[in-house]
Amino acid sequence: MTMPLPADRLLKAYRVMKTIREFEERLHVEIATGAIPGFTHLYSGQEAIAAGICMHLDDDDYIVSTHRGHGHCIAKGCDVTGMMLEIYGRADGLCKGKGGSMHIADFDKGMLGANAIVGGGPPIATGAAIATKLDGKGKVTASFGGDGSSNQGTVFEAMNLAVVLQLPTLFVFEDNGYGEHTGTDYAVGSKDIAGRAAGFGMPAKKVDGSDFFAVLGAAGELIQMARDGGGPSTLECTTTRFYGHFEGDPQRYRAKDEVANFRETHDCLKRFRAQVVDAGWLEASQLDALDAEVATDIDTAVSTAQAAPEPAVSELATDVYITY
Amino acid sequence: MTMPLPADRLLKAYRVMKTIREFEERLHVEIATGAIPGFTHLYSGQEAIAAGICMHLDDDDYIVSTHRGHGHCIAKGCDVTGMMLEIYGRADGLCKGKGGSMHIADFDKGMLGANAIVGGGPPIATGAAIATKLDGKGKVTASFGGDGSSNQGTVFEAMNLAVVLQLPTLFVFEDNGYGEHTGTDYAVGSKDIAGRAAGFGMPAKKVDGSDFFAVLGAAGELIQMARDGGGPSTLECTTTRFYGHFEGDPQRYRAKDEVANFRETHDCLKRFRAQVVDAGWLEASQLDALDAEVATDIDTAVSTAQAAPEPAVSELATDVYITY
Amino acid sequence: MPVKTYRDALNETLHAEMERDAKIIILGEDVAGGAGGTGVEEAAGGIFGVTTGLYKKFGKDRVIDTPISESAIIGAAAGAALAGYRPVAELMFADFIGVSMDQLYNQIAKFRYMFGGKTKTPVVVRMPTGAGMNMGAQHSQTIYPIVTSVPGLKVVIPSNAADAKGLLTTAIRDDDPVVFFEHKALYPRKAEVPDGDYAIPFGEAALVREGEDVTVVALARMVVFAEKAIDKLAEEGITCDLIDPRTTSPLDLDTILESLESTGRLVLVDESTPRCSVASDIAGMVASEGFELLKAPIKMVTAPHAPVPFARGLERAYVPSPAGIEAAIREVMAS
Amino acid sequence: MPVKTYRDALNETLHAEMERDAKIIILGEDVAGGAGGTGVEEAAGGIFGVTTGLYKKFGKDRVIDTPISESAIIGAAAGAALAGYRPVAELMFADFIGVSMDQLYNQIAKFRYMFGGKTKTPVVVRMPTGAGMNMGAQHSQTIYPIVTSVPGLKVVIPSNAADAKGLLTTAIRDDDPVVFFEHKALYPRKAEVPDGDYAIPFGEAALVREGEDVTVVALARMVVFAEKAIDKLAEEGITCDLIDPRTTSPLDLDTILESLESTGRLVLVDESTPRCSVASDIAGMVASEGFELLKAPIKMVTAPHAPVPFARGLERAYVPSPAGIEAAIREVMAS
Ligand SMILES: Cc1ncc(C[n+]2csc(CCOP(=O)(O)OP(=O)(O)O)c2C)c(N)n1
Ligand SMILES: Cc1ncc(C[n+]2csc(CCOP(=O)(O)OP(=O)(O)O)c2C)c(N)n1
Ligand SMILES: [Mg+2]
Ligand SMILES: [Mg+2]
Repeated sequence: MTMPLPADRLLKAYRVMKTIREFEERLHVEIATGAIPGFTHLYSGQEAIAAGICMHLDDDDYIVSTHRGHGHCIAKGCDVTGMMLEIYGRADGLCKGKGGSMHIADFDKGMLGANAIVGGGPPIATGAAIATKLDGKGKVTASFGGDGSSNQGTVFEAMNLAVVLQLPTLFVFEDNGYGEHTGTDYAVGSKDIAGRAAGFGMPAKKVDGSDFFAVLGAAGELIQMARDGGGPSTLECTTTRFYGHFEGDPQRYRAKDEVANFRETHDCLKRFRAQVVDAGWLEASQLDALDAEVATDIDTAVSTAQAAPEPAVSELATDVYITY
Repeated sequence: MTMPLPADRLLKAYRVMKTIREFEERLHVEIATGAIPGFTHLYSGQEAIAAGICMHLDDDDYIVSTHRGHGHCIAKGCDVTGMMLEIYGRADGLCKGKGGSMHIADFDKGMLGANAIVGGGPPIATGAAIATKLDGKGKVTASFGGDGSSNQGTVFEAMNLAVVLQLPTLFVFEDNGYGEHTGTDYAVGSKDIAGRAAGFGMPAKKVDGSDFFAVLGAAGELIQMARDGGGPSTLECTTTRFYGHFEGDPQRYRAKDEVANFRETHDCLKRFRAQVVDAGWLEASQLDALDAEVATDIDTAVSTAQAAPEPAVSELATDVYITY
Repeated sequence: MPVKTYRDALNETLHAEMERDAKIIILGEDVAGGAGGTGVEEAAGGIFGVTTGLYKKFGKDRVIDTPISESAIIGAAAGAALAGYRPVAELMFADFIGVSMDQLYNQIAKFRYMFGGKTKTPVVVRMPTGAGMNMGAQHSQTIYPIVTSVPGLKVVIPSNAADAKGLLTTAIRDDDPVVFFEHKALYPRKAEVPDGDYAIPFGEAALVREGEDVTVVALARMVVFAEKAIDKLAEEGITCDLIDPRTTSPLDLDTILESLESTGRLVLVDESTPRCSVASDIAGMVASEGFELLKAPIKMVTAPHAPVPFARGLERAYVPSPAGIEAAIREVMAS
Repeated sequence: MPVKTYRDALNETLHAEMERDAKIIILGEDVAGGAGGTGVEEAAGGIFGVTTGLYKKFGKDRVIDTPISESAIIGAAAGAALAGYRPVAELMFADFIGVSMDQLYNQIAKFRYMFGGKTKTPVVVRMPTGAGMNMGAQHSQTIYPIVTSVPGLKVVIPSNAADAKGLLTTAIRDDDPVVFFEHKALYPRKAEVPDGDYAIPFGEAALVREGEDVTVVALARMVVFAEKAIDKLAEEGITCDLIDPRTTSPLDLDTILESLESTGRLVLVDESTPRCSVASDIAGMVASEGFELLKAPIKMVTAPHAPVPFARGLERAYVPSPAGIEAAIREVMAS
């Protein structure tokens, strides 16, 4: 197999995935201390999906995300310290501490917002795609959602509208096996999310979401099609989450060893490392070096966030409107 | 071809279709006089669909209907005088004059209501189906909707839920070519409504809605499947409406001769008459006799409605609650 | 000044603003006349004709017919706004917020705040509202209290053609999300409409009548009914201030309080149902911020706590009437 | 009397009522613990545990896990009710009315009226509500004013475990649709709960404290905060009536007016945002029906006109506090 990406891009991809992993693993620890407000949904285990798709996007392309949005933010280029500050509810967070984990947005990076409403994002994605289609610069919008979101009516409406208007949109469904506690096979009548796309008139692909290169390849074709005016498409990525639905979830609905096994068999980072090293595309040492850098980045983010001040109470009713 | 129904049932079917036709043609005339409040959506042209499906249902089976619901009501057994009274906004109407054309219901007949919200009915149909499934008597619920409704998120949610819970529900889509002014082929991304069912995991059939026997046959199989515990299904019926979206609609979005042609080529009543007479299943004279009876029924309904009193103003705030 | 209908005033405003700003796009059901038919192009301009001519002038990229998918319509407006456009979306009837409410109240309304002020959301959602045409319980509602309760939204309810133009102009140019209610019964009503660029600031009530005895506050079609009642009472020498807030969010409470300084008596007329209504909202604020000004109990004239009935006589009885307003004014005068 | 948490009181009520009436069914997301997983059956009883044990006792036909499809959930409840059942549906968070609003306000609320009184609609929709857990702008809202404004719906907001049992019992047995709000911050709070059959009629407020000087009206969690403020002031000899309406529709205005007859001073505490809120709703009714009783301006203590912020300090400042209520009481005493 020839190198799917030049070395620097491979390193970039690894860095993104590793950063997401470290970010989430560290949150898992910090949340347990009670230092972080609210409830948080971790992306560990799904890194290859955000990374494989966002490798094809630049700052002028858009994404909309979900309650489990940290990975999408990082892959789209959000600053991890700004994110961490937001998750801690700090004044200098990406959203000034008013949004939190489920509402991180960064418009300079084309990140139009995580969303705490399941199915809230896809309609918004169609609007961003209407905008970029009018702009005519070949920009696309990727709409991230979970298996559970594939049962929300708003999502179907968005998929149909995207086809009707031939919008440059990629509807991504990350099937991690559960919507909260409920199994995908129970909640998705057809047991096949990608299969729904045909009913709206768009092509779809289904890939193993723990295989970065599989995601990269499928996303690349579909995104290029959108850029070329070929309209919307759907990408289903099977995956798993290494933690509970939210931090604190006892996960009694999951078999004891389910996660342990997945960490063995479906860890996208292990898999990527093996692939690139075995193929001789990168040296293990290069990856080790990145691991160290990423660890420092996350340390910095956390220590910065811990030390940072909360927003002033005077901010309580600001930014509700521009003028009122 | 052997007789698909005994003669009395054939006569019943004709009577239903003819009653719907006469009811609507007469409304078309009366509405022009300004005697009828609000705006009314006529079912003329689609009669074979309501009739072909409801021939399989009895009073303990349920239907939910739409803004274009007169045909469904009549096919399900609602009294035409009670309906006419309601459409005129009279005190003795099926809903005491409080509902009107878009909100006719008759619970004794298993008619759970027309609905002025596109996509409002299908979720309600799933609930009725949950109930009959729990009752365990093999009763089914038919959910009527139009091509336009097939783009409403609530409808997809209902279809998926029906599959997840294996509910005895038939989702009927009457594709009359338009959702208000907008063409089906424009608004339905896949240009194929029946094709959507697969994405939710249910079987579907597509028939010519102007052919009573085609509808009867397809509906019969799908309804029997539901009665037998085989779960939900979708039936798409292609059809046309002989009048505007609502009475008063100038229909500039339709080619001049479109309706004239359809009245020639797709009139389910002409077609039924030819089929049953040519096959020797019924005598033309039997149908003529029914035509006369139906005409009288509609005359009675209209004259009764015209003479009837409006609800008393004292009824304004009654029946909001049972106790308050 | 030229005399125009409320409908035409809205239509000419959409034309003028779209001319001025290429970032403005229109989307909704049948707004381009219904795509995909066998008949003429742009067969209509929305079912009430407010978007007439836009499709022919600005084309299908800027005037977008949508499927019957209200969540997608409002959501698309939200996303287009985040991506730099100025969408003007149409809900065919205000009653349909039920199938699009999340995008309105959880998304559009909250973006700016949730995202720490890092974005603007210049969305206008137009929605015909109100009873009076026997359209029944699901096509006749005045749900502006629900929208007024939502922080982040601005809410506009014009009562005449001139305000329709002036307020829609402001709504389209505003960088915050605006829910713009158009009363169905007002579409054919005519009034003098200023030519050229005409923008009315939000949060500035109109003093429609001036008087001494009672302060009457009314919105949309109720302004027309209140005028009737007030003009009739004027013949008997009972005179009223008639205040049309025009926007309920922001609300111009000051003008109401100023009027109360001279009258001390307040009648609130609101076509919506009584509970948690704009009438009770204003009454509550006055009872808290203008209590000393009140000489008599506040009187609210609203629809009953019931859905909108279909039958002609019932619907007529449902909607507040000039006679009901007159009686209310006499009552506060007497107390 | 046994002491139980608000959560347990609700849970035992669901158990008891389902035992009593086989027509009662439960539906919602994860209410049966999450179907289709690889782990244990009934892993949980909804994410707040309120439906715990129901699935094991009553089985999957009566305790139904649904996909994430709120319109279908509420619509299914509506249809099941029309077909003779008594569904108790759960919205995981009240904020999600946005994706199910039509079934609630255009369908369930209007069936009986639209259909001329020919049906009943015995649906209960339970929905956790309120701020206090830093869940952010889309998971912390108190949207009961929106629902209270809808004719045809009954609205219940219990403030303690005993009322939670008594009011849920009534809600389930009521033949009209009931929206039942459960304040998330109250789930773990304990109180004495009567054993056995215990039903509290709707429209009867509870007099939580008795006093002379000020009438304080509060709902849900605000009752707890108001008690704190009132008990503190009592040490200074300032005493208040504390009224918990418990249901906002129907609303027991009489008890409030009676209290005002002795106090003449009114403080309304409402966690929701101020515009078209239950606070302004009650204030408006009092200003119109109890005006003569008032000796001072009505004071409303509500959240600001803003979405719910995430950061701890901001959210704390957002929600009305005992200190804020105390200050309000002092203010109406002074004026
Ligand atoms: C409209 C709506 N319904 C329910 C919820 C509660 N909720 C939050 S995440 C979630 C599960 C989503 O499942 P999925 O789409 O598979 O995403 P995942 O959590 O697996 O990443 C649910 C039910 C919500 N936030 N919004
Ligand atoms: C939620 C909602 N959106 C829009 C409308 C306005 N409307 C009423 S009927 C209709 C067209 C429905 O088309 P279709 O489903 O094909 O039914 P048909 O009228 O053709 O019978 C529209 C857009 C509505 N009543 N409800
Ligand atoms: Mg999932
Ligand atoms: Mg149609």
